[in-house]
Amino acid sequence: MGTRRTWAHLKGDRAGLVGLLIVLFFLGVAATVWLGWLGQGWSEASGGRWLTPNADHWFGTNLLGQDIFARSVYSVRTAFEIGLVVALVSTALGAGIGALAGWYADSWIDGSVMWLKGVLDAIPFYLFVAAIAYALQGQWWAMHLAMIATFWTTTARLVRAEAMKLRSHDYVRAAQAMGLTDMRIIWRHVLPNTVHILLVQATIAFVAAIKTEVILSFLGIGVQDGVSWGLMLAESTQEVLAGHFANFIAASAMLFLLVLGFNLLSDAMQDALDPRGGGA
Amino acid sequence: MREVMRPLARKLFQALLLVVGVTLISFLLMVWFGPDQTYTLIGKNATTEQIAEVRHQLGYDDPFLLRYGEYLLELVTLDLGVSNASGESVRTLLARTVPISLVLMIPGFVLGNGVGIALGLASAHRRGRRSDRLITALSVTGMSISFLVVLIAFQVLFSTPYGLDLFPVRGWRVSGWTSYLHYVTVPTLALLFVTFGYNTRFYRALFIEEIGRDHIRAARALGASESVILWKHVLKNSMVPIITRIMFSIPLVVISGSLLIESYFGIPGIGQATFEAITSGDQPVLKAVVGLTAVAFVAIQFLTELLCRRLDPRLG
Amino acid sequence: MSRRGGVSLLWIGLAMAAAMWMTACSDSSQDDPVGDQRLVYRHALDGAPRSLDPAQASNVYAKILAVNLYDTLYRYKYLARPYQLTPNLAEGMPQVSADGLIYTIRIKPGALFIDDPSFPGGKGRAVAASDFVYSIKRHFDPETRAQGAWLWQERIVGLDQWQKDGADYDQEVPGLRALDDRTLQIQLISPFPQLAHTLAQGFSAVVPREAVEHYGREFAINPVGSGPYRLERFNSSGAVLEKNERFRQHPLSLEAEGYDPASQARLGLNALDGRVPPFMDRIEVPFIAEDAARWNAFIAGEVDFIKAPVTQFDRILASRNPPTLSEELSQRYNLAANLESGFVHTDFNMDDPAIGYHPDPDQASRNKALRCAIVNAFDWDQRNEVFYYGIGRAFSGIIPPTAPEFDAAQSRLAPQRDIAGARKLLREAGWNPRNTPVLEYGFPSSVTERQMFEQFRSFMADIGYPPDKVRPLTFATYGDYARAYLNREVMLTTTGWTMDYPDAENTMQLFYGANASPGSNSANYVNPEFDRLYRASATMPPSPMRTSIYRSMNRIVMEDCATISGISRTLILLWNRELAMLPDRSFVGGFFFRFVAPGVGESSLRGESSD
Amino acid sequence: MTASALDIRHLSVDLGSGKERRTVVDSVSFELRRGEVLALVGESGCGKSKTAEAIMGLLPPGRSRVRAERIRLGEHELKDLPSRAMRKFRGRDISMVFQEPRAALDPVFRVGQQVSSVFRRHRGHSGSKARTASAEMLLRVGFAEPGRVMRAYPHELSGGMCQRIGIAMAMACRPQVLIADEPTSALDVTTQAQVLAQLIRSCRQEETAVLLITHDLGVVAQYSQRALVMRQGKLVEEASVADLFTRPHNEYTRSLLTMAQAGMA
Repeated sequence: MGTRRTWAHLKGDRAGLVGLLIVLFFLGVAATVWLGWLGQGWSEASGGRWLTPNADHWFGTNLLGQDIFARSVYSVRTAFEIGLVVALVSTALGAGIGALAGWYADSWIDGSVMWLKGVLDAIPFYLFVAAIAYALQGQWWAMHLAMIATFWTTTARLVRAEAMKLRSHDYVRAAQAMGLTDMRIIWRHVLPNTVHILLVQATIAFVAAIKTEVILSFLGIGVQDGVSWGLMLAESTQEVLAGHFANFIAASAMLFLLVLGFNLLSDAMQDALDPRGGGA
Repeated sequence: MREVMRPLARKLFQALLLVVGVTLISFLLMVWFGPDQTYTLIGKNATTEQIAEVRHQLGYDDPFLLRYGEYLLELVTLDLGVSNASGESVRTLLARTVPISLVLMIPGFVLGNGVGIALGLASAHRRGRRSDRLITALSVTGMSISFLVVLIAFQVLFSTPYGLDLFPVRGWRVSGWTSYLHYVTVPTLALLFVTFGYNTRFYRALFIEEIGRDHIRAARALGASESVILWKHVLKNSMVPIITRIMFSIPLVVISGSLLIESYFGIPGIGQATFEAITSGDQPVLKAVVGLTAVAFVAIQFLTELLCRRLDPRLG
Repeated sequence: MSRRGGVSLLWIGLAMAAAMWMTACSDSSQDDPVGDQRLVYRHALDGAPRSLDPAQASNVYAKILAVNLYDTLYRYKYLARPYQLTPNLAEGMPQVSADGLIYTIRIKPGALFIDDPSFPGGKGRAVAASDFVYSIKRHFDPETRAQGAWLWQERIVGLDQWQKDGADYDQEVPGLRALDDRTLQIQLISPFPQLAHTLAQGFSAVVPREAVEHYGREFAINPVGSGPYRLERFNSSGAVLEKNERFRQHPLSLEAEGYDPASQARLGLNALDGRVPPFMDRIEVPFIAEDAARWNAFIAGEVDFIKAPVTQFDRILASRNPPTLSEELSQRYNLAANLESGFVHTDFNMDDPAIGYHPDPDQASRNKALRCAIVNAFDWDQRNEVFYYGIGRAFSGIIPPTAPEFDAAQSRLAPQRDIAGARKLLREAGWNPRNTPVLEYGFPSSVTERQMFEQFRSFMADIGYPPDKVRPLTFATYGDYARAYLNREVMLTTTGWTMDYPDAENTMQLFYGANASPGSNSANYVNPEFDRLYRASATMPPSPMRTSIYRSMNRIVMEDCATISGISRTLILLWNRELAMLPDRSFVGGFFFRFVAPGVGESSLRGESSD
Repeated sequence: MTASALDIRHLSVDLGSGKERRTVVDSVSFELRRGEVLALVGESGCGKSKTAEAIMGLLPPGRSRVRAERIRLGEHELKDLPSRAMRKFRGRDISMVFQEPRAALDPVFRVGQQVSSVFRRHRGHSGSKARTASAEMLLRVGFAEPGRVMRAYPHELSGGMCQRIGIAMAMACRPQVLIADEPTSALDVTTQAQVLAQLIRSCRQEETAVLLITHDLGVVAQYSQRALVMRQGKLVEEASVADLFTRPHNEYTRSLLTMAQAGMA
């Protein structure tokens, strides 16, 4: 399965393409926020409170008179920052630990990794995340760390299985015979062969991260400074009951679109990268 | 005899290690570095001595090993102490809240898995056809909606004048079947909505794998009807992963799932109690919840294995 | 068609289940079987007490339950405004010695604790003066984790020493003695004119030693009192109280309660005169923290009383000043708009050299200019408008409008925002966007607190303070927030203060140097002149002279710009018109359920089968 | 009454959908006479098995398409038959034996339950009657102690035993046609012959026509009267076994024969 075949497969997958377009669109939006073109006035109280959508405030304003459009757009950046950091770090961590555990399967390394994974899986997720957030009082990265600490296990499990398979492959044995160190073999021969797992896992972690952010921000232990869809939704929980829906609709619609895009992309990638070359 | 005992002993030892790990990590995070309740328990104009006194009473100034040891001892003896916040004994608290969480979560959990299995079967069975594509599209959509969004939307939709206004906005004043259904419906629907995507997808993949097996083709070749194939052969062969999934989600659903639902709908179950324990730093409650969850998790792992052995003759 | 059979069956099953579900739900609301002839009053609280032990009755919810389950020696008159003390369990007002140091109080005969297994034979015994002594001592016993000790700390002869000696209840405290079963004597170290007020607090409620020792820490959920009600059920979602049939018979005298026919006739209290409270058989107190849920429960008739949520003011109020009830709602409900006895203010941590005191006098004065600029930049109108529907009462200073010593002339009704003045202050002190310090604004994580912070940041932006220099410092729990500011780690601390008694001494002590953190002076404000005046006024009984001292102290704090203050919220209370009552929970003394009575058309208060 | 048990005309099978659709069986026609053993030969992937599955109606409807002018089983036209009706024929009038004997049995049911289910389904037998019939059937495929086999789970039995059970199930209703798809290639060599002999013997007894799919020309020579040769979805040769080995028409058949001889040598 070469890159070309994968790409051809992806091109044939209409849902996957839609997903890719959505993700790219949001990435573009995030870039405009990073570049300072959009969403910069997210914290200014520039209008009256709870204005309905109008020419100045496309999505209306919130209680403080802040522009909901600017806030929801700025939140794209927040979502990408959280998603990217968590997806990259947790996938990398999972890949490294998983490869080591798989390579040294049945050794003490493997044993302790599996133990740690078992332990982390046995603690209720939100409790664990909340606990980390509390233990690291007020640090903006507490939430990221909490997610990374739980998300790596799935990747590690998959990579471990793959590494165990690869260990017995001839070319890996050949590399061993040539006297390459274990670390070098893992780096050169094992990890590159798990890319199909890592790519899919990274998209899954990305989605999980931005969905978790929403819940954590609602619980008050998520984003601390700035604005995010989770904070907007948290604001909206009281507003909707008084009939103000702008915050809720803006945040939930954008959140839904981005997550949907990533889910579609992730599915398509899973199909396209499946080494068994299977179809849907 | 020894042949049987050795894997069992090994399993027990692993379970023990797991319990030690879970309790250690949760202790470290939630108790050692956890929230400090001293400052909500002191009165106005407290002096440093009074603060130190409260800290001392709460046991915050004891050394790590002592506190961890006490924690383990509490779990072993099930002497869980009293809530720092209310003075209620933790056992009473658990006895009061856990049943509520159970009756709150069970309908959604059962329906969620039931619907997931049914849709998964339907989808796997009609794989590649329009209804399969529809179900798959719906489950991806379902998976893309945040739980919080569903909670807010369903509350507006079912319980406010902006929607159907049929059910209570929140609370739990249950005194019989009618009031039970009255309060449990919206949380159940929300839970169902949030989980059906994940469940359907999981079960669909599982059933597709099972349907592709030779013995299914053989059964068909011998004239077995589709319902026999699906309900008898496919389902029975899928029992091990189904049971594993269901069993493993029980402790997490009861705690994590209800944490959000209960705190959102204001239902006095274990989830809300835990949430309150987190936000007020009520360590005896937190310790009990986490410790018991870990123990339950390990016990369930054990039970699942036994159950699977019964269900699949190849494992027995 | 093709392969289907198996799956369709399941759909039929699901459809049937759904149908049954719907039928079961259609007869939704009326199924709580309270269908007897008993009078039930349902009082929604917007928060839950943490404990029902009076010694831990630190929040308003706990106090409300404490004063209904237990007895206090004094209470405030039901109807008199401003507040006036009146005897409750005490027979009369205390007899005070000429030097103001010895208080002698007789308690009424016939008060009984409710029946409880902790008493011999399960029968509740008579309340004695020694129970009161015990109840106050408990606050000084570390085992109790009491929160009211500060009321009497260093006030009562021998009490602090008793604590130091190990809190042995058998050891007598010279200043706190039961002379006989019905006589209590308190001896003070120095005059403390607010003492009688402290005896109206939930903290001072009388508890029996037997029950405390019997239940241990679970005494908190097993209250055994002599109040008009006893506890039937209590958990995190609510409490249910039942009438205490053995509560002492004492007819209600409207006149003695300060009835003002001119303004209070509409309440329908006339018929109650001379009748014996408590009037309701059962009190249900659901704790409903979420605004919308509380409001919906009220509109649906599930509760008789609520503190209305600000988010609903649009629908509730026909006018803002004075707040009146909309036409539609006035058919069914009564309204009281009460200014809270307390205020919300944001303190600068004067201990922080970046904003407060500084060894270098030049820097110190620049810091003061910065603080004053921030105070000037704060837009109270906006704050009031956005968060309090514009019906809160902003004032400048630390004497809130409900305090008897409030001076409307000194504290302009609403402190005026002065952007130009603020900018001028900054300019003259040499502050610019580059050299201004980063402001860390602390708050426990919640939506409203965050919105208040964001509003504060936008106020600061208006005087040119860079938004990235106004940062949130969030805390996951209130306890953690409290720990941080009590340890002087928070630059800007926003807190609300609810007055314990109607005397500005209670807010003055917030800025008394000796009360600096971890005391309640969270600004860590120390001003020798202020402290001198505080000490001088502390032992003075209310008088015009004391009032004028308070006002000078108020001015000193404002001139030092130690705090951004403040606003008193207007609480909109709504209740079922069929009830004859005057609710008031704006004051920490608590609200007495015993005076709630069925009005003229009392039908809905009974169970469904009223005939 | 026609002489043919199975009559296939222009049977084609397409797999996949859209651009990825490919034809794996291309206009195949043949006739299986009553009681005859007809071999279908070809290398793996040539479409043999797909032909069999198409006849049985086992191809998944969503991802495959079967076209034919005629698929007649005795007097019954099976072409375009709704699956419910098709099901009645399967296992009763036309049956199949598979390549992987153990995988073809459901691992979580006992053998007895699985064999009885065929009797229950097509004969309407009650529980005990179906069990008796199963025991008898198992006896006939060479199990001395059917009771013990019936209590066993498939994984407790050898591949050869599993295949005998497969034969017993397939033959339970004395079908007109049995399709045997490489019935012995997964077994070890010694068992192969026994199982195949058992299969042919059973079919002779019941006068069942066999479509024997195989790539083993030795098997073809030993058991079948006629043979079809298939390549890339097309039939390239149809001949009596004698003719096939002595006068192969098609180039491909010749190469198959040479390879087989080389292999045997």
